[in-house]
Amino acid sequence: MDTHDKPAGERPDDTMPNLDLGETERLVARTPLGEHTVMGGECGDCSARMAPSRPVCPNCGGTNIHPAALDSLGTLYSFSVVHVSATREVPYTIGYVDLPKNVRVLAAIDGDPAELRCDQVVRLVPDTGDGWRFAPASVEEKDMR
Amino acid sequence: MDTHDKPAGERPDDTMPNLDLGETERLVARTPLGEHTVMGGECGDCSARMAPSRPVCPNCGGTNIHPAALDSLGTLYSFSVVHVSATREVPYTIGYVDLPKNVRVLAAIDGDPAELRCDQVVRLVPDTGDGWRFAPASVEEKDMR
Amino acid sequence: MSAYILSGAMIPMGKHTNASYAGLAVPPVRRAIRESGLSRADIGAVYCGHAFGGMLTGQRIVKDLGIGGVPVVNIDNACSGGASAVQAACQAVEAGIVDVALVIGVDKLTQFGGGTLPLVTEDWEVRQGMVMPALYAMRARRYLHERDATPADLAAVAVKARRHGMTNPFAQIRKAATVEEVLASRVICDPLTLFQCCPTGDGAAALVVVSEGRFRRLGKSGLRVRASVLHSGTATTGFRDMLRPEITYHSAAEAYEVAEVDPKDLDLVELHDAFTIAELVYYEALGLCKPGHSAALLRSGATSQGGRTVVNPSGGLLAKGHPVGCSGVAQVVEAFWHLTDQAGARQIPNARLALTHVTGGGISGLDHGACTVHIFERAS
Amino acid sequence: MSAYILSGAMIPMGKHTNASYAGLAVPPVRRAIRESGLSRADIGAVYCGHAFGGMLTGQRIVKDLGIGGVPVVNIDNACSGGASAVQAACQAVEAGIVDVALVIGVDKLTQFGGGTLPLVTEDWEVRQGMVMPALYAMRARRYLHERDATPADLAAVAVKARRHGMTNPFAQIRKAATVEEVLASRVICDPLTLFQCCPTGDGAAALVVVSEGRFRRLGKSGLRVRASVLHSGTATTGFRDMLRPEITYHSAAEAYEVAEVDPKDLDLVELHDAFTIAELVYYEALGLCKPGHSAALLRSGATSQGGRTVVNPSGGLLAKGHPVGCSGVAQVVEAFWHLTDQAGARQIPNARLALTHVTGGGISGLDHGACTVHIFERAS
Ligand SMILES: [Zn+2]
Ligand SMILES: [Zn+2]
Repeated sequence: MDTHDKPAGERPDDTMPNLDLGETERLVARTPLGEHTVMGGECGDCSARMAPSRPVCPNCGGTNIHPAALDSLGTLYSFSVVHVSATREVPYTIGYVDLPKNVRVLAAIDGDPAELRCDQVVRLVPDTGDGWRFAPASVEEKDMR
Repeated sequence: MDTHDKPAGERPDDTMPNLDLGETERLVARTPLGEHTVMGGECGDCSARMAPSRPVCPNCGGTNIHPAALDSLGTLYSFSVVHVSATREVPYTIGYVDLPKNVRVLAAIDGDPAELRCDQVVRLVPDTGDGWRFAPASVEEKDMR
Repeated sequence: MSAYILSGAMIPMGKHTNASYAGLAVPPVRRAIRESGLSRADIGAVYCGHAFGGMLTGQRIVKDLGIGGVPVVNIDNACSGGASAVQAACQAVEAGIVDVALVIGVDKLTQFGGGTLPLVTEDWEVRQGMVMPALYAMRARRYLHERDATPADLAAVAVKARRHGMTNPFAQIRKAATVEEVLASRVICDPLTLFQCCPTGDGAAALVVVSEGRFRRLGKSGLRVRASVLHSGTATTGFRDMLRPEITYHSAAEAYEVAEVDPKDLDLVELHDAFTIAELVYYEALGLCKPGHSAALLRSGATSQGGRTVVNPSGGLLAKGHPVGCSGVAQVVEAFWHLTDQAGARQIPNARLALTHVTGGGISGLDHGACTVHIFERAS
Repeated sequence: MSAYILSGAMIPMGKHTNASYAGLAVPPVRRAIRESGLSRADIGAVYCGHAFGGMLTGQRIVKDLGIGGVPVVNIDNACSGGASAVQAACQAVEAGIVDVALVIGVDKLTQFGGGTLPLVTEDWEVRQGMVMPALYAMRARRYLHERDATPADLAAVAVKARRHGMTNPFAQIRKAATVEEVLASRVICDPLTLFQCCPTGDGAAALVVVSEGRFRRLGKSGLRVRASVLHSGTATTGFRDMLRPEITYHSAAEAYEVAEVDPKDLDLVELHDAFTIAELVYYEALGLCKPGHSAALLRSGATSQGGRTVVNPSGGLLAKGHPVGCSGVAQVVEAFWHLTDQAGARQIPNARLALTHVTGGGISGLDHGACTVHIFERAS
């Protein structure tokens, strides 16, 4: 019997919780050329991109989201060196990185904070742990953009 | 200048917080005859009694509350042996004890739980730590009531 | 003008350790919106009940669905959090403040890793060792002392709950037990045993509440909200009759008056059976029987599936589960399914009137901190 | 029919380690009721805003005053918790659901023993290291990047806040500082320094809100609620202009429209200056100046005591303090004192119109989780 033949009060399969904690998400992917890229999601219905991926598209409300390798080069929108934290060692630097096709990610930012600037080009650092790390891109990389 | 001549926006003294945590309250008193009694409060306006004492009378809303030595003999309204706790060693027994003049206190109850009964007479155990302890009263004490 | 329940959904209650609050609540919210026939853009306000979700629980849920820009109010009222959110939504809809409201009830108790729920250590009785099962255990002890009842009567509540839960695929516990098994399970707070206490789990439920005008235009079936009552407890420093919880008496009396409904006319009741003793005491407080007759009412079968007024057809908090802030909303979803003939194997035939009741929170000097009673009628 | 603020009170903000939530809130609740001329028995409902009070915060407070049996709703909306409680009370009074409502805002941050506030670890950005000062620090960095402004402009916000706070005996910080001292204080989140961040403390505030009919019969002076707006943020997975917080733009625009008030007509504003940068950004979002002109507005003195629209005469969150759930209610109390000529040395002469604004909660994808804007008018 198809589950949809059952009345609502007997269809738990329709509303199983999204198991969005626990497993470490796969945050970095490799392109066929071996380049590391941010791993996120893309909505099959409205083409909205997001990182990390999620079960429902905040743009259109759909669930037709597939994994998508995004980009490794982005722009540093803003950043701060954090000197107080109840949970981790300080100082550390975080910033918002804008990737092409309208994706913003919060990431750890490597490099001398005194040398960082808003709007500079940053590149994904491959060996991420449980988050993303970006660092200022080289001159050639900036030209690529 | 009397503080009440000041406008409301300059009178913080009127609304200082009640410092009701921190200090261990004095929970047991001694009568002139050397007997231990429950220490509580009595409202000077409506005569309501309470244990422990508190800054405002829940009966009439007044603040005219003075310390009052209540009683040492009471009736065990109900009780339970607690076998699960995230914070203390189990098992332990707690119960509601009704004191004369309409005061109910939650207290640790000593003695073999199998021998405890609702409505039995219980007596304050003098050596309390940070709460009250009661135990079944002797036959003579029951007669006194 | 009444408010109407247009749709409802919940997740199966249980230990969903790897789901966040949004992970728990997003699926039933999506389904409730889908089944309402409305869209995300129609939602005018969100009321989210919870006890342990932390900051901005409702926003964390609805932003994942792209719902934003509208008022989102997070309400915590201990076990009544979810039902208080229902009440706030009904009030806003009845007053014409909002036309379509989304209600969420959610909690994740597995975050605490077992044991009794964390109570507020500022409370004097909590510092003296009070835990929720002990409060109910003292009620149970007094009940056995005053009434013509035995521990087997208490256990019979759990037996019924589990029997009902067996037919509910959303229930956390779907395994039957005998009176003997209930009494033989390990002691939690004497005289209450493990099977007499609701299990620890996670849950989420959602409702779409709409105005009468909207309901009429849509022409769907649903529930008319006949009464939606919330009260807090009244404090005393003295004697309190634990078998007459004034907060539930007070709330129920007001609900029956507002709804102009007699308890006799109820087809089903989802009441707050967090512990077995609670169901018996609340039979009396809700007027399902006269004071003193609760054990007899249970024994008569009138509150079991097939009886005159089925109490907790879902399995109740004892079998369906009790993720604190979720429960008040999940009760309404269960009522919704029965009153719209969607309850399947456990359907109460021709159910027309339902009452839901949830109360809770251990604070010294009070029966409970909050109590909520709703009465619903089948509408189309 | 409008709602009216009949009375208000608060405790001096600070570190009150030995006070419970009830210990903090009972004194201002008593005073607000006393000054309203009404009695405990007149209170028809209680709305308690908080962020970290735990279960049944409102009940734990009012039961100590013997208030019970009425609906008590506990609302948490991060920094907007208190203001959300004000909004719920105003709605209920305006809709005729209740005639007299008590509003409480309370929080005790000293319970955490210092450091940044605990955020919800389910949130992706929090797991990546986000803390509230870092969010504002990124705003500040972007502000310095895009605008014709320097760190000294940021510091000038703190200088003004402290100067205002010196005249407010309810303020946690009553000590002046120069721009140099602000910039020399230790770095919290670069470019924000300690003096640019609100202090950690405890607080409580209370209001009595009544219907127009009740207000007229009593014949006292008070505040007419011209607008009471609550919104949640709208999520995006992409670009967001951190200098144009859509949630505050949206809420303010609606408040001005509802109140039919022009920002130019405001005599005072209590806005959410949890960090210096916030005040500058919110000048623009609240329409006190055109986008891009906030630093110039501050430099002009128009928002300082004696200026055209005094912003944060209380000292604001930076000097008065910011016990999260308390702040939205304490802002209204400050407005109440000015609009009823009870503000003493810091009185804004002939103040007639006031706006209060509070927003907050760090969730990825949102400006903030909740934002509340109120507009009040002197009434008698
Ligand atoms: Zn989409
Ligand atoms: Zn009194």
